[in-house]
Amino acid sequence: MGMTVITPLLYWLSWIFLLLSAGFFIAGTVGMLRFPDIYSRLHAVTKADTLGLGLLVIGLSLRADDLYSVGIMILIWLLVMGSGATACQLLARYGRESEGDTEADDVAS
Amino acid sequence: MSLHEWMLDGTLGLLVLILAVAVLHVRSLYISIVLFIAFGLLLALIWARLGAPDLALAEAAIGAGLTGTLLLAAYGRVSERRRKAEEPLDWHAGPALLLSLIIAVILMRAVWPLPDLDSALVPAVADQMAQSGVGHPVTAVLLSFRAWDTLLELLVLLLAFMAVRQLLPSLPRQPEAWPLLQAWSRLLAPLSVLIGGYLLWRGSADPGGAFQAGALLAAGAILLRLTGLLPALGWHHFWIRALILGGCMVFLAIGVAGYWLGTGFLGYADGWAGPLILLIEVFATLSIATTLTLLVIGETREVRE
Amino acid sequence: MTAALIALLLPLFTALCLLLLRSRSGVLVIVTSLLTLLAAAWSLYDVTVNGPQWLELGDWPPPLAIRFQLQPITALLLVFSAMIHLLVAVYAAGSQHSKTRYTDFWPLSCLLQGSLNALWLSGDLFNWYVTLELLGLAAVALVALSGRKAYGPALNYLLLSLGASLVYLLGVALAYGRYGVLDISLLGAMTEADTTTRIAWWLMTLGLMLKAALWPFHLWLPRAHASAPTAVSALLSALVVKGPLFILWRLWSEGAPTELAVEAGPVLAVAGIAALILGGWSALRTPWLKSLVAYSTVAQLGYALMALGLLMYWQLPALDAALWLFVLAHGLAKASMFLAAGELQASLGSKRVSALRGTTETMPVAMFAFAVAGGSLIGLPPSGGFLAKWLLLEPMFETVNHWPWVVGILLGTLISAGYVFRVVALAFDRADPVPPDFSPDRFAHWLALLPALVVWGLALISEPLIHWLTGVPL
Amino acid sequence: MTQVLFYLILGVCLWALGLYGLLRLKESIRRIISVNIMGSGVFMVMVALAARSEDPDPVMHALVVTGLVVAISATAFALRLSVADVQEDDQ
Repeated sequence: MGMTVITPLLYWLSWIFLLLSAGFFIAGTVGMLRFPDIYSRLHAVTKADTLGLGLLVIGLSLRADDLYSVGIMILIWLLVMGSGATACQLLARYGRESEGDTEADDVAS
Repeated sequence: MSLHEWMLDGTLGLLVLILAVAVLHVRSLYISIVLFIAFGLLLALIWARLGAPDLALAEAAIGAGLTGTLLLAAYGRVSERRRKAEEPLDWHAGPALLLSLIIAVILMRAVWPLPDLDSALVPAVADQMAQSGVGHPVTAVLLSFRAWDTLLELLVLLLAFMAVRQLLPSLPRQPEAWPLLQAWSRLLAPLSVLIGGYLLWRGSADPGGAFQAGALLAAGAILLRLTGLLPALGWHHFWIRALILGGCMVFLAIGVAGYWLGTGFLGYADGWAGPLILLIEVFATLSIATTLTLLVIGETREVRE
Repeated sequence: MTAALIALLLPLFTALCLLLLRSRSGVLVIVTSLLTLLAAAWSLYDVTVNGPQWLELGDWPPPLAIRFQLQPITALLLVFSAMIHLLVAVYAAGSQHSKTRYTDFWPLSCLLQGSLNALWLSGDLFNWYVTLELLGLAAVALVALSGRKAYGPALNYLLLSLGASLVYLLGVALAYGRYGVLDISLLGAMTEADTTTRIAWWLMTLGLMLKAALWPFHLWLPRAHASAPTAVSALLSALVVKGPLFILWRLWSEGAPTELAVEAGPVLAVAGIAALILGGWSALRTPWLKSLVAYSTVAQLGYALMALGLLMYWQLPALDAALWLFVLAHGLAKASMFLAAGELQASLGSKRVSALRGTTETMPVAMFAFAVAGGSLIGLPPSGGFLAKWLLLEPMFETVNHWPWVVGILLGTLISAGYVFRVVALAFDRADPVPPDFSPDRFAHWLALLPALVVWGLALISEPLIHWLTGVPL
Repeated sequence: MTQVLFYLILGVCLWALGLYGLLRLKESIRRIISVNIMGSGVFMVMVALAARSEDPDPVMHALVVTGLVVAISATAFALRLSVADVQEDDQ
């Protein structure tokens, strides 16, 4: 009896999460395309990656058949967060270094 | 087919086509390369959509990942002047464009009747699966039914490596590895070994196998080498040569042994097929991983003799 | 079959061992080539006595397995490639001017031989794709041995070769989609003349024509062959371009429905005549010696293409003999010519044809080799080239309205006589000879003469040879 | 029109596009990318053909795996050759 109530509830709940995640992905992409400098762009992209993907994982977990697939999805999320953070840091650092170059050039000239 | 399946296929197809046009058309070579990597990842999705998980894995690892790395590495070595002189594809080229369009239309005519036909090899594979020694049909085709193709393909890889090696070494400037990247590679590299091993092991029953595993291992090794956590690898180490050549050698030796023992060239004796295939796959994986690693990062110490 | 298998695997094993031990030993390769030649000769004997044989790899039943097929022609080609390979290996190890002695030439050339033998033995459309790639990569790697000046032509060759492979592969995919098998003999029993088949066969043909540098897809060949080291040029011209030609022949004579073959035949034959005339014309005009020899390959392949086209058009199996005699005669003559040209050019220190003035006096043996090989290319009796041409002309004399083909052959012969005599006439101009920079390498000159003499020697055994070629079921 | 036909046609289009790029482009890295797009087109035709039967055709899948490895080998060689060639131009 309880299952019949909970299953559609979970289903609709998962829709909310999925839509939210889609919203973050779209916002992140728009941000990456429209923001002026490298740092704000990175900010937009990483938001989309971590939060968007996290909401997606929650949404899909709600309709998953077993715990095994939920575990796999969480692992994927962790991996993407880790590599996203690393890549973001590398890019920001590269951005600062190349900025530093141009500043040095300005001083020299 | 239902509407939302069509929407998925249509979107994927359209995206792939747009990306391919953009790759050829976009002005900057760098953006072209990045778009090409995205193109490869989309292809991997399409392979999965068409029921080919083995190919999706291989495409993501080899087609998009390693090819992308190679392209970026090549881009890094091209001089600034040459980058400036990039010329994209212009659409004013009347005759060539017309020719390609005509060819495409003729080819569409050729593929039109194909979806309704069938292959004689599908039932043949199903018939012989029990004797192949493995449970996954793609692995059975690669290592039993058409093992000769696979052996030659390992030779192709070896040949490409030899060919690259004899060109004068062109070393990219190795930037100092950043601590965060080093830390992350320390975490990722064991993971890639683990997943590679898993793919290899699983390949006998499920999608996966030597090529996918080899590509993953290579990715881990490349990451470690780029962050300076792995010593320089070179052809002058005997064990590197043994690793690279091992795949072909073990494969050939087992093939010849089969002929000697009367089970046919590249045939396996009854009951031995499973273990022998696993043995070949292990050596092939190591060989593929080492070769791909050296293809990407190149040799660091050897000078031309 | 065992002998053929040995001839296939021996070079591959040698290449792997050379690489593992980092050895650059020419002696080992020469010994291997000799053993391979013996094994190939044994398989030729075997197939003549016992008839054609099949080997299902891995003992799987036919539609599934890749099959090796040992036919008389296959065995003959095994012997032929082992012979050329042995000769080139001896040259590369022995000549003073060979720049390949301390390079990766040895393992690469072994891999080249192995992949070529794999191609002769195979009969599977996709397996041919892999062997073609192997052959192409080995060939490009060998061209690049020349150093930086060869990188441009090598890259061009590689890209065209890759594109050609993909044209071929699309044809294979269509053929598989239509019939569901990949074995050429099985396909031969199933094929019908419908649109898909026609397009598939033409795609494969175009890809192979590009790979074999058949006219009008020959533009990459002269640069690549001319910029390679001498030993490599000889291997490429004598052997590598014959691989795709072999597949083309099997594809049309065994795999295609008769109707399609009759339809496609004239196109190929006309392309052959065009190759003869235009390739010959370029050879007449070029100022560079090696380019001249390379363009002559383009022209001579025209004969083979013409024989193939007419064989398809008239459905005359007798022309098989003409086709393969051309291939053998051309391979031997071209090996001789390239070795002689390489030696002359290295001794004279100039790559120009004009530098050859008076070489009959300074380097008579090398020049003699060049002239003798040229004689066979022209088709002077009683050389191997003459025999092949005679076999090609024979069916044309029987019917009056075949005269356009005869005119084409005649024109081609005139032009090849033109470019050979252009060189020979200069060489006899002894009034003011160009002195060589180095002392000529006598051993290499005699070596270059050897295959040219063998071509002329073919005439001595012409009767049984033709009988065998036309008599055995191919 | 079925899914198989859709991807067959898409594959053919990609192949023709790659061919066009190979014929028209001059910059060597771009030409190498064109060849790879051409290859992807052939692979798509092959994978679509494999999807005709209920269980996908393992032979075609295996052939495409082989094709992918051949493609990356050739690409690696071509790229290194083009870089070496370019470096020579610069000097």
